Amino acid sequence: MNAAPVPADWYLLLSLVLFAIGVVGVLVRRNVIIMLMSIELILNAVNINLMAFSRLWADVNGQVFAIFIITDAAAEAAVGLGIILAFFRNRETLLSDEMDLLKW
Amino acid sequence: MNGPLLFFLDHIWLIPLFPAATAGIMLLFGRRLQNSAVSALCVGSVFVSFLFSLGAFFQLVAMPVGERLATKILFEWIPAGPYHMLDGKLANFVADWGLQLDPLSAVMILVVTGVGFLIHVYSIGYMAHEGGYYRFFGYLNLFMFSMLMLVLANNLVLLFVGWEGVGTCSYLLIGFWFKKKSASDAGKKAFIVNRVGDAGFLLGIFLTSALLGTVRFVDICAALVACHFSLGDPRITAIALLFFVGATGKSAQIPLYVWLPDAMEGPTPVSALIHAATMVTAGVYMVTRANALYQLAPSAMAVVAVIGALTALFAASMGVVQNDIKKVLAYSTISQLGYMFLALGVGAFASGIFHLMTHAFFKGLLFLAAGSVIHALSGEQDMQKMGALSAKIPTTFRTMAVATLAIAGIPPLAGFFSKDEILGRAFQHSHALWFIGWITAGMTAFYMFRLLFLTFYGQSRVHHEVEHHIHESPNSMLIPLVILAVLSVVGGWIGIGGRFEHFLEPTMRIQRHVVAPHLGPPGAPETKREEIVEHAEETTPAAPSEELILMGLSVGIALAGIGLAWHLYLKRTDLPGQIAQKFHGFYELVFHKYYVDELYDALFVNRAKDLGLALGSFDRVVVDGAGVNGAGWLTRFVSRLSMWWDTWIVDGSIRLGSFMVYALGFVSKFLETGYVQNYMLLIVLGLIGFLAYYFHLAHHLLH
Amino acid sequence: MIDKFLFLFFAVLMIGSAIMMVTRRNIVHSAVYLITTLLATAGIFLQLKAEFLFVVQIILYVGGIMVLFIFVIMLVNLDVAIRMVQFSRQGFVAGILALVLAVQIFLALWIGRAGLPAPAIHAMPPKNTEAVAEALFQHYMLPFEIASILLLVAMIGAVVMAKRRV
Amino acid sequence: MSHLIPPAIAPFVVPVICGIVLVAVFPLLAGYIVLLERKLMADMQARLGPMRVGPHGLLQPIADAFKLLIKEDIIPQGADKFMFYVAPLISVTMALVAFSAMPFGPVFQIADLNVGLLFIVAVGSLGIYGIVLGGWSSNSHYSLIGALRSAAQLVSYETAAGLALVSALLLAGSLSMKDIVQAQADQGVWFIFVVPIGFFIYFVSSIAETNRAPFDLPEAESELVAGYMTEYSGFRWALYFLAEYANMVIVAGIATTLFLGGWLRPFPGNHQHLIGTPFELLDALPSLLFLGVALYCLSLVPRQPVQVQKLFMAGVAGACVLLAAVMALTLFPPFDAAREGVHGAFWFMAKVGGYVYTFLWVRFTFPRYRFDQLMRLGWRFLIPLALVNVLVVSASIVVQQNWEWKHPVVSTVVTTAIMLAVAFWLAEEGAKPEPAPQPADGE
Repeated sequence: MNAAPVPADWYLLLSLVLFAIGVVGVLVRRNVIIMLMSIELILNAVNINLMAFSRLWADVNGQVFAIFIITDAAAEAAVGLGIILAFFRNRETLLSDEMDLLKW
Repeated sequence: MNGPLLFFLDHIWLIPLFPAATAGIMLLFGRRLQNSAVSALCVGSVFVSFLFSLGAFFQLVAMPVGERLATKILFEWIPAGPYHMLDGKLANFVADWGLQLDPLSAVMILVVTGVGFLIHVYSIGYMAHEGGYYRFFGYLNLFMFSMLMLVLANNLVLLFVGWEGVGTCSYLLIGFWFKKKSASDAGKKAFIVNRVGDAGFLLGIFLTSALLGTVRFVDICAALVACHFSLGDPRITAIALLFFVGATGKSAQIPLYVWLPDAMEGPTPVSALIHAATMVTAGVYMVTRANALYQLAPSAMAVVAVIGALTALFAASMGVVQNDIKKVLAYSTISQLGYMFLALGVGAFASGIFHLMTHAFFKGLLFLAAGSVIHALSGEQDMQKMGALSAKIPTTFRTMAVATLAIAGIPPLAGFFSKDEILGRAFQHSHALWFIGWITAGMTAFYMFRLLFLTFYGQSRVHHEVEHHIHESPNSMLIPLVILAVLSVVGGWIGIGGRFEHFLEPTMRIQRHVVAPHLGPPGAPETKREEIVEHAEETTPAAPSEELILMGLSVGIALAGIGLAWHLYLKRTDLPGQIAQKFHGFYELVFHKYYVDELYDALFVNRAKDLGLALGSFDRVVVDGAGVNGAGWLTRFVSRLSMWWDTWIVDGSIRLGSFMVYALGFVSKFLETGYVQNYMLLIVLGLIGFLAYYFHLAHHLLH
Repeated sequence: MIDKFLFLFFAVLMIGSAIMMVTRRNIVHSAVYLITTLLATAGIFLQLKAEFLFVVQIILYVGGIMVLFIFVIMLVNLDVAIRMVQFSRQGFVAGILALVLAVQIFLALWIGRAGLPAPAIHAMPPKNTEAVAEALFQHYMLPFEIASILLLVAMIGAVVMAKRRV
Repeated sequence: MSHLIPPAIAPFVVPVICGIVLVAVFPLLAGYIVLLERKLMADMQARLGPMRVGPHGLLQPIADAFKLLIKEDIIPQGADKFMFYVAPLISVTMALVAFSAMPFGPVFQIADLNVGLLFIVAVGSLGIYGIVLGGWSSNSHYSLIGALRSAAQLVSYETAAGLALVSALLLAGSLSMKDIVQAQADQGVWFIFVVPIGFFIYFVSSIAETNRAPFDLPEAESELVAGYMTEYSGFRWALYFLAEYANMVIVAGIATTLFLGGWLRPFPGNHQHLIGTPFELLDALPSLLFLGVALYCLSLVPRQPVQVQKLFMAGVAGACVLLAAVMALTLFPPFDAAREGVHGAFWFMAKVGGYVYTFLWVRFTFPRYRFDQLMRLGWRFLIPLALVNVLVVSASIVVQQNWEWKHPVVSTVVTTAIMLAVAFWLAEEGAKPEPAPQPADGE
């Protein structure tokens, strides 16, 4: 059923859109957890690219890298959520612009 | 020679290893071990290495006389690379961690491990109630290790390692009861005095490697053979003398003997093992080991002989008046060592070693017995407070009597043979030396029997509370006494007919070839020269009549000394006091050991202190006063000057700079919001900029 | 044809739920939309004949990471957060900039479009899982180990940070 | 009969049929599992259990379903409506989707993915969202706590279960359910006999994963009224129930496929002739079984009070006879083309039934755990044990493959012994009181 395969740039466009949405989410939302989720979105965009090309050249390396990226996402999520928990416990807030201990 | 049958010879390196291992265990975590475990481990290890030594000895004996030399080089230790010798030739200095077993070291390891083992057994009983049991045995095994390294080393550097090791152990063990001021002082004294000797020894080693380009004994002999030194070559003499300085330090010869009497502060087994049987004889061993050099330096040998003889007499005279039982034994040790050096000096190396061995037996026995006496009297050392113990502690008494007879040189006990041999050789060399030795023999007999009588005969002068719990020592202390007693009876017999000498022959034979060329006329054919050598080597055998006369004389004077002691200390016990009154000055002089310690204090110690004080005052006055304070004043002045400059010019400019920075920061801080998202925004901005630049590039590339 | 259809289905689902996720007030809702997005991504992977990655995506992302998220969301009470303003002050600028970035990347794609290879002529090796395993455990052994170390470190860090101060 | 089907849709026939059958029949099946559970509980507690609706309460499930359908569907105040609606659907959907890779016999399988096992595990793990979201959305503390508990519980025990599965996968060398069963057929041994410890681990953690007693903390009526289902009523509640039983069947199916040899008959020999090795007689077992049931039902017929029930009982007997006939016929030509499928399905179902039966049995037997005990059991005992198990098994495999160690029995015994030692040691360790609460503990 490989008769009319999907053109490559569709995938690229898809991942671009996803990436853009992720960036918007990271930049715009105040809620830290949602920022983290948007970062996950960005990572997924990357994954889609990798997978698309791995399919294009029938080469599994892309998938391997996708696996690494997922691992990375897992680590990032764990640590980030840990930080968020600790922070929430101390400051009773989740809003990024109330995290201003570094502020002048 | 590495046949499968020569297991022990291939594994001589194990002999020092066992004590080393147990020492490590003890010193690392002996604290946690039971006393039983400690004694089992330590004594066991020493026993095992004794067995190995026996095995090695017999395998060595089994080999043909010519090649009785087993060398085991474990690894190259200091490959120092090539350097120029005195004569400008290139030499390659190599000190390897190598062991060598020849008849000489075979005898030594037998003595060390054997006597050492017995004394270990003895210490089990003796130290049973002491604190720091594991510490004591740890040091003891460390000492065994070092001593074995010393006697097994195949080069001077490794020998020096053992040399320093035994020094350290003796320091540690003398100061074993380090809470006692006198003990720790004695330890320090021993250590420092030894330093003097060791300095000489070290210089000797340097000179050797500079002159002969090697430190291996075998190669030294080879080198001596190779480059024909004339007999009495000053450089060789220098080396020999330097070595002998080291020997005087370690073996307590004039002028460095002062530490040995104080060393009696240590536990008695230590005195027996280190300061009687083994360590102090290291000097003798070393000189014998280096006899190739000495035979090329007759003057050095003369020095050795004279020093030895004087020491013998001198120490003996001091021993006569001591009241502390161990002190007496200590001085007697010194004088016996003097004997050995006398032997070495007159070229009777074998006899020296022989006496070393027998002396190890009976002197070790004496110390152990004395220890047993002290043990019985619960720590009393003063002979004035003893007496009439022969019934109370019979075994101790018998064994000690045997030892005393042996050291007094009564045939057929061990002492007789060795001492007589030495005297005989001395007589052939020079009558004066013989006379000194002879007198000394008498004095030896006298003070030893004085000790015996004061301790065991007469009426008891023991304190009352001590009186009623005098007790014979436990078996673990008595059995070694008995064994040693047997040894000091039969130990001398192996010397009959010069068998012992022949056994040591190879060690001495090496330098036949060394000495040979200078004895024979240069052009003489080999065979002829050999026989000349034989001739030279052959100590012109004294007529049997003369030998008999000498024997008679020495036995006679010994008996005389015994008789005198009997007369003075059993018959007319008032006499000694009167004599002391009559020759009061002389008595005082001798009793205070000729004020040598005071002399040294006055000469060296106080001078050193004065020097220190002088330097201190110089420091205070010149350096602090003129230098530091003056500089301080100057600095203060200059600083006052520079302060103005600082406040106005430097600080001014800095304030200006900081103000500018502040101004800039005030502007730029609005960029640094501390909000994560603003930073992310900036990142995105940067990304955009980068992409824009990339498009710019792409545009260029397209056109 | 069916490929294209599947792709479009998943793509639309993905983008739609992604937008929803970014715009929801309620964190739980956006979490759920994110889950949908991830599932759609998994679908795309499947459509790309990468079964293994498909499953890994579901197990790890949806079954693991997102559970973690939801867990944390439920630990921190959120009814306060819902009432607040959801978008930061820089929102407008940020949106514009993100748009610019997107456009730039799109331009880059547009320029490089010619260089893209023809849509998949090569057939994927049939045994996808085995192939991935080969690559992962032979060629990428060291990165794999390093990733495991990373995970360990992250785990410890998370535990330490999330632990209540006692 | 295959020539009737046009080749274009040929590959889709069996999957579609299976799918329809599953979705249609499974709720009924679940209902009957409930009935079985109640009957068993009654039996073990010396009661009769449901007897009224139908003979021996055989129609009880249908009555229950009807009741639940017509019950009012309450939505608590302040609940998140959307989530509240969706959550049960998520649960039950994921549960049913997971069936799509489950091989009921060599033929009846919707899709044989080459990552089938992973797929099932993954989709099964999605069911948790139904629980968590449902518990959260119903805006009640009981529900929320129950949801968090079950989330923590599932996350913890999935690890152990997955590792336990790995130990069997190492032996099978494939992720496709069919290949796994095939591997057991080729090696001629069910993997439970090779990695019993792995089976044990999977058994325990599968109980925990399906929130069954003694690990039913999320719905512990003594602490939280009914856990995440507290606020649910009527049909949504039924959906949760359905999901739970579906999950039971799924884990049973996984266990059957991986450890109990899937659809393989005990002593799977060659099926060419009926009377070969004596074990071939086992082929006759199914039909005899059904006949026995039929006879029992017939013997019960006269004792039924009402005419209808008599008829119904007779009908049941007839159905059993029919089944027996099918089973028997498929042994002989010309129908033995279908033997593989039918008998495979029978054996698979039989094993699943046995597994589920053990579940119920355990539920009636053991008291409920405390939550920290549960967590400790998971993290301190099962996961380490499973890790060591994987190591040991793979080591033994390596030994057998690389050093031609040709004694599988010996190596099995050795590995099992080692694992038992480890297990006891771990149990000792776990018995010690623990210092701090688990980080995964959500309360």
